[in-house]
Amino acid sequence: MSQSYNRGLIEDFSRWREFEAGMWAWIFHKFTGWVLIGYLFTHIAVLSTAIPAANGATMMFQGSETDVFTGTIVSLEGLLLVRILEVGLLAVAVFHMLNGTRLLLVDLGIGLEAQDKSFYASLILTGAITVASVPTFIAGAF
Amino acid sequence: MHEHDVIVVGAGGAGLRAAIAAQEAGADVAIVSKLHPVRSHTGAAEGGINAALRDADSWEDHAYDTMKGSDYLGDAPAVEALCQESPEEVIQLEHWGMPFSREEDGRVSQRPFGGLSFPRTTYAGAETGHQMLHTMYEQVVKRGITVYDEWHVMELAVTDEEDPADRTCHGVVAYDIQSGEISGFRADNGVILATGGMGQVFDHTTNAVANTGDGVAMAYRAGVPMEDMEFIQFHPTTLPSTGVLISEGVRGEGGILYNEDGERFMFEHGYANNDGELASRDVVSRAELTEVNEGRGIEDEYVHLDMRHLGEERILDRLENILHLAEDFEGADGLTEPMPVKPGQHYAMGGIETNEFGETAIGGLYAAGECACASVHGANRLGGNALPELIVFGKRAGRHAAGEEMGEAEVTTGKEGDWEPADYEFEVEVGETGGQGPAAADGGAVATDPDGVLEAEVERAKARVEELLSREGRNHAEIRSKVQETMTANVNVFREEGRLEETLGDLREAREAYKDVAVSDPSRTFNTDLIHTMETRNILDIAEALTMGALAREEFRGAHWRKEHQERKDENWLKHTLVSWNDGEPELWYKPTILEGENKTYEPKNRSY
Amino acid sequence: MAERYSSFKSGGRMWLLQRVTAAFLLVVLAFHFFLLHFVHHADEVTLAASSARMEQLSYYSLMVLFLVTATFHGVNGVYNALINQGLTGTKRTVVKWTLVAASVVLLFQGIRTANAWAGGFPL
Amino acid sequence: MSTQTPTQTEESSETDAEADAPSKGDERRDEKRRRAAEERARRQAEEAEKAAADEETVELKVFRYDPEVEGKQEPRFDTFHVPFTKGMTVLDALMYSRDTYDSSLTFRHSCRQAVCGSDAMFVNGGQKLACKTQISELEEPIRVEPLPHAEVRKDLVVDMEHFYDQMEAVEPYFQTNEYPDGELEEQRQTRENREKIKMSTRCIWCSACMSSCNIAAGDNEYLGPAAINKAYRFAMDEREGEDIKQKRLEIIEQEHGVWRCQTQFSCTEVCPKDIPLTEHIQELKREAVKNNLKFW
Ligand SMILES: Cc1cc2nc3c(=O)[nH]c(=O)nc-3n(C[C@H](O)[C@H](O)[C@H](O)COP(=O)(O)OP(=O)(O)OC[C@H]3O[C@@H](n4cnc5c(N)ncnc54)[C@H](O)[C@@H]3O)c2cc1C
Ligand code: HEM
Ligand code: SF4
Ligand code: F3S
Ligand code: FES
Repeated sequence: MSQSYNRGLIEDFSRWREFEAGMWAWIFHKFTGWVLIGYLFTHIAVLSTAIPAANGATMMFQGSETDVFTGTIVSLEGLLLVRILEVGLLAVAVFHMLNGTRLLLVDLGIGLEAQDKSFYASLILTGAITVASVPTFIAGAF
Repeated sequence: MHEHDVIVVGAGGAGLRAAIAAQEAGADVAIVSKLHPVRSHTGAAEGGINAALRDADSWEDHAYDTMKGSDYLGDAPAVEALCQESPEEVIQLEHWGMPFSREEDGRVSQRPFGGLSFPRTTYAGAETGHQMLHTMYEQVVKRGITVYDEWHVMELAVTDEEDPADRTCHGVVAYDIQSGEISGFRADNGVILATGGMGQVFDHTTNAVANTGDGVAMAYRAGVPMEDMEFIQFHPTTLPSTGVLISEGVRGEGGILYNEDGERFMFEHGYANNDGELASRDVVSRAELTEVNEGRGIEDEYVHLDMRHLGEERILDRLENILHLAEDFEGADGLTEPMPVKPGQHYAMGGIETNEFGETAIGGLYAAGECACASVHGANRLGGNALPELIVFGKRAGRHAAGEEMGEAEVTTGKEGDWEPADYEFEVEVGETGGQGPAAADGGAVATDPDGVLEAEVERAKARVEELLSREGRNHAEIRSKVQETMTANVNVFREEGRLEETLGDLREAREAYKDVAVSDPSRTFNTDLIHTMETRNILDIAEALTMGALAREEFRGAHWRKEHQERKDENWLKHTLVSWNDGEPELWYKPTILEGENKTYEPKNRSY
Repeated sequence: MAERYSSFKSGGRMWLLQRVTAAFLLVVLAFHFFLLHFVHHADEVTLAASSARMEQLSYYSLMVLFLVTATFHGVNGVYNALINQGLTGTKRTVVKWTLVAASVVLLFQGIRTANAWAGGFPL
Repeated sequence: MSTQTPTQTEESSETDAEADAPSKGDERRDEKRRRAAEERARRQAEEAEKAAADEETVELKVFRYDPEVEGKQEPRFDTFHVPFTKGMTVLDALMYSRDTYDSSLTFRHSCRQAVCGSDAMFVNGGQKLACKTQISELEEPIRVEPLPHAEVRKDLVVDMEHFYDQMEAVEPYFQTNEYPDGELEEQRQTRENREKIKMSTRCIWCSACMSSCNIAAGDNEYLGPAAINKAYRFAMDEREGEDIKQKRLEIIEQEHGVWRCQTQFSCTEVCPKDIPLTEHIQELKREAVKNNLKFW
């Protein structure tokens, strides 16, 4: 949202207040997409511990010797912060999937008149699914 | 300085068509317009284009209808040219891709319109003008025709011989609205004026803010007579706050007009016992204003047009756009409340006197479209006859200006043939002596040298702008609104001698006031204050000529109603009113109407439908 | 008509691929989440269990395909977003190849991991 | 547009550049400018007072900028109090402000009925046609600004050249290789086909859509919704024939054509003519893909 020159008092930034559904959907989709690709890199990095593990590398975990892979994962999963981040990731993924579906339909020319409603539906469903999954995600963290 | 073979001033339907025609005839043509072409007011036309396209129809019938509609003030050669050529022009538009409404068999649709003996109004939904304007602009883009948009033409470069018939036009002087630059545009072959309507002479109009009659006023001051200026069409159903047109379709579907007391006045007060709301435009307009004048108007201003009884379904089906218009421009919901309407200025039948090729009395100067008067509309224009006029006469002017051989004209221009002077004495002094005006040939000290006239005009224009920008004085807006008010109050659908004289007095005052007009915005960038100030001068000159014609024409013909003279007087008045500027001393004169057509003579009949 | 063929500009091809991969990911990502968070809980993951799954050819290929599509979809998405913001010229070329390089690294590392689990390519 | 460099400084006023030593005319003009400014301030103060007393006024905050007039080079907002009348539109209020308080207030307008497309502006944070926007539907104070993502010329006037260039880049004119034989014969078109292109032909070139689209703001070369819609208008017109359609698809498929669109829908939301722009763009994308797949 660059500006050809500074309009002084006019802050383009404040425009978000006037955004309509379609624009929010676009922003959220972008944001969630970036989070997901970012996560994919981290995810593979963490999973890579399986390579040394398969070669027999071990670490000390909760007093016993475990392979590095299982140790890393389980210790990460033991952190509350990680669990919360995971819930966030789920929310992000679910929104991206639902809105992605909405976009695929839009690409097929289906339900364009209801594009704002389908965006709200994506939001609400994301919320619902996330909340419903919290017990599963948090289970065993404490 | 720019140079082209043909310069077209204005980019509405007439201007675009003229430019395309001139280019096809081999000329290097440029369009100079104060608005970007697609902003022109042709885009506002809704109804359609009359053309005898079908086997059961004929151009002769169209010509007959038009002559009758004109109340026998149209010139037959021009009317017949219109009706003969409009079919091919409409098909040409179709071939250029114009999205007309279609019949089941894929042919273009036509619909009935007031005063037509055959449904020959070809249309594209309720946006015919928009589609026509855009289709033609597309062709201009395709052909790569040069367009100088947002250049306001200030004046014409016309030589200053004593007799207007000896004068010649060599170009125009224009002001670049974006940058403030003043530049000359030399036209080697001809200048075509296509500047459109003059609705801004009135304060309540369906016309655009840009419709200030610039071309008419410029040509007038350069020596071309203005023809039949007193004939102004008022539309009975326009929204009070903006003048936006509510189509006749509402009354056609059964909409009813009520006054403040809830009376259906068209019947209850006996204005039109047979047709009621569906009587012709002038009758309904006069009825509405009588109601208001007699104290039965709502807020002393308007009447109600009610369509609620038609039912939501029918309204949504056929009149949906009316709902939007009333909602967007008046804040009224046509489904739950009646819509306020009042008469508004709609169309100027008169204008720059031309022959059927668009030539004016001055060599090298042409006019086409609403600014011109060929004359095809006479005392009253039929709905759907303006758009074909744009394309038929736009094309003719374009080709003629490009040098194509087109034969001898039958309509005369200037004081040729049987003209007669008027013997009307105005009580108020009209015009403006002393050469204060901006046009070349209005008594200013500009040469008769054809090569030097453009440069000299550019210098004069620069001096004038400089003066307007640097001196102090009044704002033009006061003057403009005074003119508009007095015109609307007194030269409206009702015209009485005393009040017309009064108007001339008001205009005299306005002229005096205009002498110390000044522009307070000092900027050279997009100075609309300056543009409007120059336009106001044009409005003044037009308003005056219009009022002069209205005073002198002591009869009731077509749109021109006089309290003291309640009938059409064919013995005296089968003639056109002309006003010549004469270097600041306007002169009124007449020339006969031409009723002899190609195969027959149109005998004046009673105009009843 | 060879020309027609080549007229499928990359813009259109990428656009289509972005949608096709999205449709594929929709299913596989749902499956992935379901399997690793609901059927098996994330904190119960062990090397052995993962290996057991990976040793099946069908699961292995699905996961590799998952990785490939996700990488393409994600990286192409990022690239598109940048172009939409007016990324042009050299900068654009640099970004493009950086992204390609990152993708290659990601794919390489991901497949290595899968192979480690499966103990080599599962045949 | 957005990626262009500021031209503000280059456009020094002609009058300033004319002579080094101030001429009489310049002095007079300066004097006049000063006095005009005073007068303006006085009138506005008066009006503000009146407004406080009278409830039936609306408050307008209007963006002001003029590259060559002292005091306006730095963008600012001016406040105008306009007596409210029923049915008043934003354009009416602007015209009133101009004619009553400050004749240098500049904006484009002409038809006053939403067909000329001159007066798209940014009203209370949305792209609107001023003449089609009822005051009564807006929250006060009403903020009126020039269209975002376009270069401001003066006050509410923006540079439209870029928009026109994009419109004209899609060969926006009818083309066909065959006409019917008879001289007065029109080309046939089915009602369905005319219905299909109907909405797309309503565009009035106001550029509201272009201004609202984030992609167009970021990518100056993006054709933008209006131009793509124009291409749609012709590509879908059955009178043009298959080979021309082919050519049209190639135009909209270019690098900065349809693929840039991210279905933000803002264009569709703001279009004063209710043209389903996103739908048209999406249809063209599918047409293009289908068309290309045919030859695989
Ligand atoms: C609401 C409405 C509905 C109508 N409906 C119909 C209908 O259904 N059927 C029908 O036949 N007729 C209809 N008419 C009448 C018809 O539309 C007009 O008469 C016609 O469009 C005028 O076209 P034009 O080309 O002469 O002028 P315009 O389209 O008005 O164009 C004038 C051009 O001149 C330019 N210009 C003006 N002054 C200057 C200057 N000083 N310097 C440079 N350029 C200048 C302007 O920029 C513009 O481009 C309607 C009119 C209105 C107002
Ligand atoms: C699960 C099902 C998924 C669906 C249905 C989906 C759908 C989409 C669609 C349709 C787009 C294109 C938006 C556009 O161009 O207008 C997109 C963009 C994107 N997706 Fe996905 N996606 C999914 C999964 C993923 C995953 C797993 C990732 C991460 C690796 C991802 C990362 C991205 C990114 C980065 C973008 C670009 C966002 C931007 O415009 O900035 N997506 N997605
Ligand atoms: S598509 Fe709509 S918003 Fe865009 S320019 Fe045309 S009319 Fe204006
Ligand atoms: S706002 Fe822009 S992104 Fe597409 S849907 Fe409209 S063009
Ligand atoms: S003034 Fe013409 S669109 Fe608003």
